[in-house]
Amino acid sequence: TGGSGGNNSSENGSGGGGSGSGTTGNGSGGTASGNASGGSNNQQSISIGSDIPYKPFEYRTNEDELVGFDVDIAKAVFGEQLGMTPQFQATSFDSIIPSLNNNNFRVIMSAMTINDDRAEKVDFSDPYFTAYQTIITLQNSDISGKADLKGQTVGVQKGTTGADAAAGLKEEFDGDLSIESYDQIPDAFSALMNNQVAAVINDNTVNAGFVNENSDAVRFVEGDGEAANQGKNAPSYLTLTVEEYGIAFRQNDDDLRKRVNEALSTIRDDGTYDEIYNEYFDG
Amino acid sequence: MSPSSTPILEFDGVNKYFGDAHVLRDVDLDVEDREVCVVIGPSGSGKSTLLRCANRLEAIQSGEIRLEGEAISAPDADINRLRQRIGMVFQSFNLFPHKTALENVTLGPRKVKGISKNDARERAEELLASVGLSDQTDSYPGQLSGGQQQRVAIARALAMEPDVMLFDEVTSALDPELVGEVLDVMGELAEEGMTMLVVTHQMGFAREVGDRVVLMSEGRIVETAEPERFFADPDTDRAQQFLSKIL
Amino acid sequence: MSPSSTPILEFDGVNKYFGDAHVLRDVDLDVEDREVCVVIGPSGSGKSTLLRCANRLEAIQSGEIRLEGEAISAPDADINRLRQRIGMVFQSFNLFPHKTALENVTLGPRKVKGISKNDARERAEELLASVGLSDQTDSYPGQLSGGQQQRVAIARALAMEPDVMLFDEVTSALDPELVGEVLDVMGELAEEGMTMLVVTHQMGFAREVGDRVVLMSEGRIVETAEPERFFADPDTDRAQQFLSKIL
Amino acid sequence: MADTQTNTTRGTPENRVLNDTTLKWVGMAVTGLFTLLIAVFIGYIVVFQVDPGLLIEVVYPQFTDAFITVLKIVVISSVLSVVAGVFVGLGRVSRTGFTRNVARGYIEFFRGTPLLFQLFVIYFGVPTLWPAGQFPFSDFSVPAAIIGLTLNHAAYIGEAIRGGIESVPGGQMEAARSLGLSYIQSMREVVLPQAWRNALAAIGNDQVILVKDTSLLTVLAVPELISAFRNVNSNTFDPWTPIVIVAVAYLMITIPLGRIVSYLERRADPAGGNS
Amino acid sequence: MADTQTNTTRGTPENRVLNDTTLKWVGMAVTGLFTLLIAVFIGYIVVFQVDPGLLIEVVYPQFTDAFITVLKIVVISSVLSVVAGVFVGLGRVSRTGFTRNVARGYIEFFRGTPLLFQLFVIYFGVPTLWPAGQFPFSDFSVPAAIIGLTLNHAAYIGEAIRGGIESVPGGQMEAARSLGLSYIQSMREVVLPQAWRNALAAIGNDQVILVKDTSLLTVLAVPELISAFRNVNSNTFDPWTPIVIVAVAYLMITIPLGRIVSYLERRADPAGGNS
Ligand SMILES: Nc1ncnc2c1ncn2[C@@H]1O[C@H](COP(=O)(O)OP(=O)(O)OP(=O)(O)O)[C@@H](O)[C@H]1O
Ligand SMILES: Nc1ncnc2c1ncn2[C@@H]1O[C@H](COP(=O)(O)OP(=O)(O)OP(=O)(O)O)[C@@H](O)[C@H]1O
Ligand SMILES: NC(=O)CC[C@H](N)C(=O)O
Ligand SMILES: [Mg+2]
Ligand SMILES: [Mg+2]
Repeated sequence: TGGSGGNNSSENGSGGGGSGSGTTGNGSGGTASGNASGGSNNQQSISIGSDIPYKPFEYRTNEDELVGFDVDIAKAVFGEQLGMTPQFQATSFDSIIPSLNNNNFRVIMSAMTINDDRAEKVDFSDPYFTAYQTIITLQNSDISGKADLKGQTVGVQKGTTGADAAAGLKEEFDGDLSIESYDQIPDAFSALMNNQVAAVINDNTVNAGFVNENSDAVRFVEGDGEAANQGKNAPSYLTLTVEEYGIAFRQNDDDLRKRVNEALSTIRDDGTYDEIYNEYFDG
Repeated sequence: MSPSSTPILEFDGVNKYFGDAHVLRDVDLDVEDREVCVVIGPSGSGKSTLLRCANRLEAIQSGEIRLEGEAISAPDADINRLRQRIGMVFQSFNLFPHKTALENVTLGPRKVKGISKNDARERAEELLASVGLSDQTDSYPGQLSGGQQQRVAIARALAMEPDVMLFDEVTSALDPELVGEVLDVMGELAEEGMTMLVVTHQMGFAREVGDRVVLMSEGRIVETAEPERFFADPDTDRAQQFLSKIL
Repeated sequence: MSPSSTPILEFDGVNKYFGDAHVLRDVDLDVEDREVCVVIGPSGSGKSTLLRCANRLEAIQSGEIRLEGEAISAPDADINRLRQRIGMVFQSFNLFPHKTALENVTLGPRKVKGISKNDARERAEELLASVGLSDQTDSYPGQLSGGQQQRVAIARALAMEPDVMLFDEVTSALDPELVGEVLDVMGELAEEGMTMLVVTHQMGFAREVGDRVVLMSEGRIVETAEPERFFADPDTDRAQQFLSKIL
Repeated sequence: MADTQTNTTRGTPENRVLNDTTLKWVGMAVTGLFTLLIAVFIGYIVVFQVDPGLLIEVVYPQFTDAFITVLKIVVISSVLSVVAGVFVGLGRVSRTGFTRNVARGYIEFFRGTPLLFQLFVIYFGVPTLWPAGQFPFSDFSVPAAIIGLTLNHAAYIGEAIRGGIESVPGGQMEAARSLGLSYIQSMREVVLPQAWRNALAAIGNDQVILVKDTSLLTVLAVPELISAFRNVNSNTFDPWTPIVIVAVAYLMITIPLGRIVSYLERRADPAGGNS
Repeated sequence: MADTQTNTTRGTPENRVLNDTTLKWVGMAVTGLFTLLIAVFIGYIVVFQVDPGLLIEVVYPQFTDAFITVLKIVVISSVLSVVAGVFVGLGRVSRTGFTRNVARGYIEFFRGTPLLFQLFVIYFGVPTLWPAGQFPFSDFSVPAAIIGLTLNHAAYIGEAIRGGIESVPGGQMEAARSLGLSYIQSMREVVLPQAWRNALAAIGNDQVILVKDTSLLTVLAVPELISAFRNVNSNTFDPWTPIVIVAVAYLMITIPLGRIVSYLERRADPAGGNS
């Protein structure tokens, strides 16, 4: 999958050059497709903070190529629509908001959930993805529902909504839950495989990718949950929360945010979004 | 005080190399019981090496060294047992700085011979008294003068009740006014009949206390004689030359 | 060789303390032009301190030290300029180990006087030749014997063309056979008319080269006399006592 | 050095721009300015950036617990690393070439790669040698931390011990052997007590580093001080309050330890032989 | 020590369980076993765990780039920290008590808190002192890394320089001053060249640590070797292949550097004065 993703995005990536004059981002995919590398010189680049790796949203292939859903969306939104060169910058998730406000990058695209706490510090774009907090565990574990987690150790990534969900569960269990917070989500997955934690709480699509690759060893905890409660078309696995991802901006960056929102709706309308979505989630 | 006829320590065709350097060349030497054998010679002639081989601080490449007939130089010799019977005193004292004079003296008897703490202490106090240090038993080496340190070192070696004592220029590191006190102790020891192999530059000591003088040069024993004879009228040119330089 | 009447270096009621220790007590001493003044005295009597104060390596607490009338001890004295005029030679040579003999000698002239590299080198070669080291100009101190090092140190001090030279037991760290070569150089220097303040234990030098002998004891000058007189028939008990010990 | 000045004759040297007095003033000015800046900076941080309410909220229990965790790990790793380090050091001076080389290889590996790397190997690498979910220790982060710190610092302490042993004059071993003491007795009674004393300052220095190395355990999800800092920072977006706490917590351990080390360094002058 | 054995008379000492010969055998056995285990472990890892295909895939460009990044950061920080360290060291031996204390405070802070902490302060703390989005450096992670490494290692190098200066005999300064050289001239011409030589081994040791300290930059998401390891591990959950690469990459720098340091240590015997 990595190879095709990479090809696809590198073709599109520099395409915005044709419409570079229009900072108002009305350039469509059509005008972009032609010129391969020439346009990038006079393009304004935009640095995007992201917690890498977070497969399949942003990760590096073994050939050191950055790919993923967010990466392609960024190319479509910032590259094709706004005529900028997106430049991803790795950062740790627990410090991603301070880093944005520190001017380490212009925006955050990191499968980042929109929530109230964060909205106090940053402004979000319109939602571009729906996700759920989910639980994965080892195939042979006894955990078959939320209640079975009581008294167990769960792994999460520092500073994520998964960590918040775990903290919520801990409260629900009157403190009878241990939480191990790892720097990056793969560390938490390793901890699960290595018998350090009984379960990992994390975003559904990311968990799903891990479960698919290791289906002999790990599985989702099944059941109805928040998604079913809200009457969404709920997946088969247990959902602890329903969340929406957004692109985060500094609070004084409204102009850019508005343009990004327009671009987001453009790519939804012209099918680019679905193309990218299918590449990563319907394979 | 003349030597009896039983050799206690025998060097028999001993050769020692340091790498390519041939440091002892076919050395033959018998030290008899109760004999005081004084080794002299220029710097680098191999005197220290001779003593160190006798204690197997250095290995030899050919020949044999025997203590009362038992080969010290054999690869399977019980060297720790043999070493108990050979006391050694060094130029630089080598007292154990973290132990008091008394502890320096009792360490060997307690650890090697398994003598009880009290017995070892009693014996050590006697020995320290005999070298004139009954007041200093609890002093650390750092609190003692060089002469006192060297006397503790002698007591330490004697505490193992050795059959032979080896002395390697034991007064060379001392201030001139401290040399006498150490030589006196060695003289008394000789009088009591201890067998001694002594490397020294103190010709007075060699003449007065020695039963025999051995001159080494370039790894060989070039002359062996009674002190009277040696200092008055040496046989070899080498000896004459050596004496003319140092006297 | 008798002292003229212009004092070059004057100590005037000098007192020096190290913490509570009163090391120089009301020292008065005039060193005349071309005079060789020899300071002797037991260990700890303050001889080195006297010399070090003259060069302001130590500060004094009261009194005054003057070089040709200019107060060295004044807080605002241009000490780097005054020091150029006072050469000092130390017991432990203190040559700069990372510089050759020549570089040791040229450093001061080049850095302090701003003399060109070539001029400094020429002068240094002359000086090194005059102390008998024309062959060693490019040797590092580590490659020289103690006596050679000390002679380089003298040349180094002379290269600043000082008015007075201070010597602090400059032969004490030397092997006996090397003492002579350094004393010879100092003797020649005296003959050429250099004003010298010399701390030494070499009574022979004091007697032959000195114009005046100063005996210090416990921080005081207890006797000043011509060498003849001093050694033959000292005035004070202290001097008699000192001489009886060392001669 | 400074050869630019040496080929010129012109001008008295006093004309040089940087003489002692100006140097002194420049030095004072630089130092003063530096100190002023630091003082203003610290004052600003403490007055404007540190939030006393938050400070009180997080000091107990969060940072207190983290501090206790650090202390526990330090004490255990410290003891284990000193014990292991003695063996590494003895191996390093062994009379058997093979043992010497093995000890040397050990030291080169553990001093040649970062502790962070070693921690990753132990915590994320070793358990993968078991099939998924089969690794027998289910709470491995603190044990892995202790193993990593111990193995790493044993290498440094081994070198310190070797240095200590080599600084004991050879005559000590010879004197002991010539009394008839065996090698092991001579080591134990004569050489090691002196070596130990000589090595103490170096060991103490290493232990200060060990304290600071606990900061790396944040990557193993050990709830130590840095983890606490990150946690507070990501919740409140206020870095300075937890920064001040972390700095104080570390300095509370390292400064006294450092004082002990300087004392040991001064005491370890080779002349003084009284214990 | 070992007082259990000392109060008893009974039994000849030869009966002791641990005599030299058994020690030798025990030592050999332990070392042998240890080596065997390590050999088997490494063999197992290399044969069964390392995936040659993956190895080739990630060595170039990913790890090569990371290695080059590490080298660049090391070279820059190394130069800067040595320069800054000389000033810290000079401050530490200054004749002005105030300057000495400031230098000392600097050293105590930077040696008393973890580098990881310092990196957090610089990277996350300092930019918050500007209003949101106003911080002037927009790609601050590598500059922050270099600043952190420099400030930290300047403290260690300062101490090394101080040690070097203090090991130059006082007579050297006195001899230079008594020629009329100023303090600054004496320092530059006489004391520092010798101090430098004495300090070189300690500085070299510190630079080896600097190399390893780049591993911490993974927390600033600098794409160095540990970040590359984490990245590959996250794709493949195969830690051992990247572990081997990381170990080799570090040892390739640290072992040669270590050899140079040992050489400098041997050369720095106080007797030899020829440069
Ligand atoms: N450990 C060693 N390694 C190499 N050569 C050595 C060693 N010990 C001694 N030698 C050499 O062996 C020769 C004899 O040395 P030894 O110390 O026995 O002489 P010595 O007669 O005791 O001299 P001195 O009167 O100076 O003590 C010398 O040439 C010396 O350099
Ligand atoms: N830096 C110092 N600090 C404290 N006391 C000192 C210092 N230097 C010298 N002293 C003390 O000052 C006194 C005089 O010392 P000084 O070195 O001048 O004596 P000296 O006559 O040169 O002796 P010697 O013949 O041993 O060289 C001594 O008691 C000495 O201990
Ligand atoms: N990159 C991530 O780890 C994001 C996790 C989660 N969606 C959050 O926003 O907290
Ligand atoms: Mg000898
Ligand atoms: Mg003196």
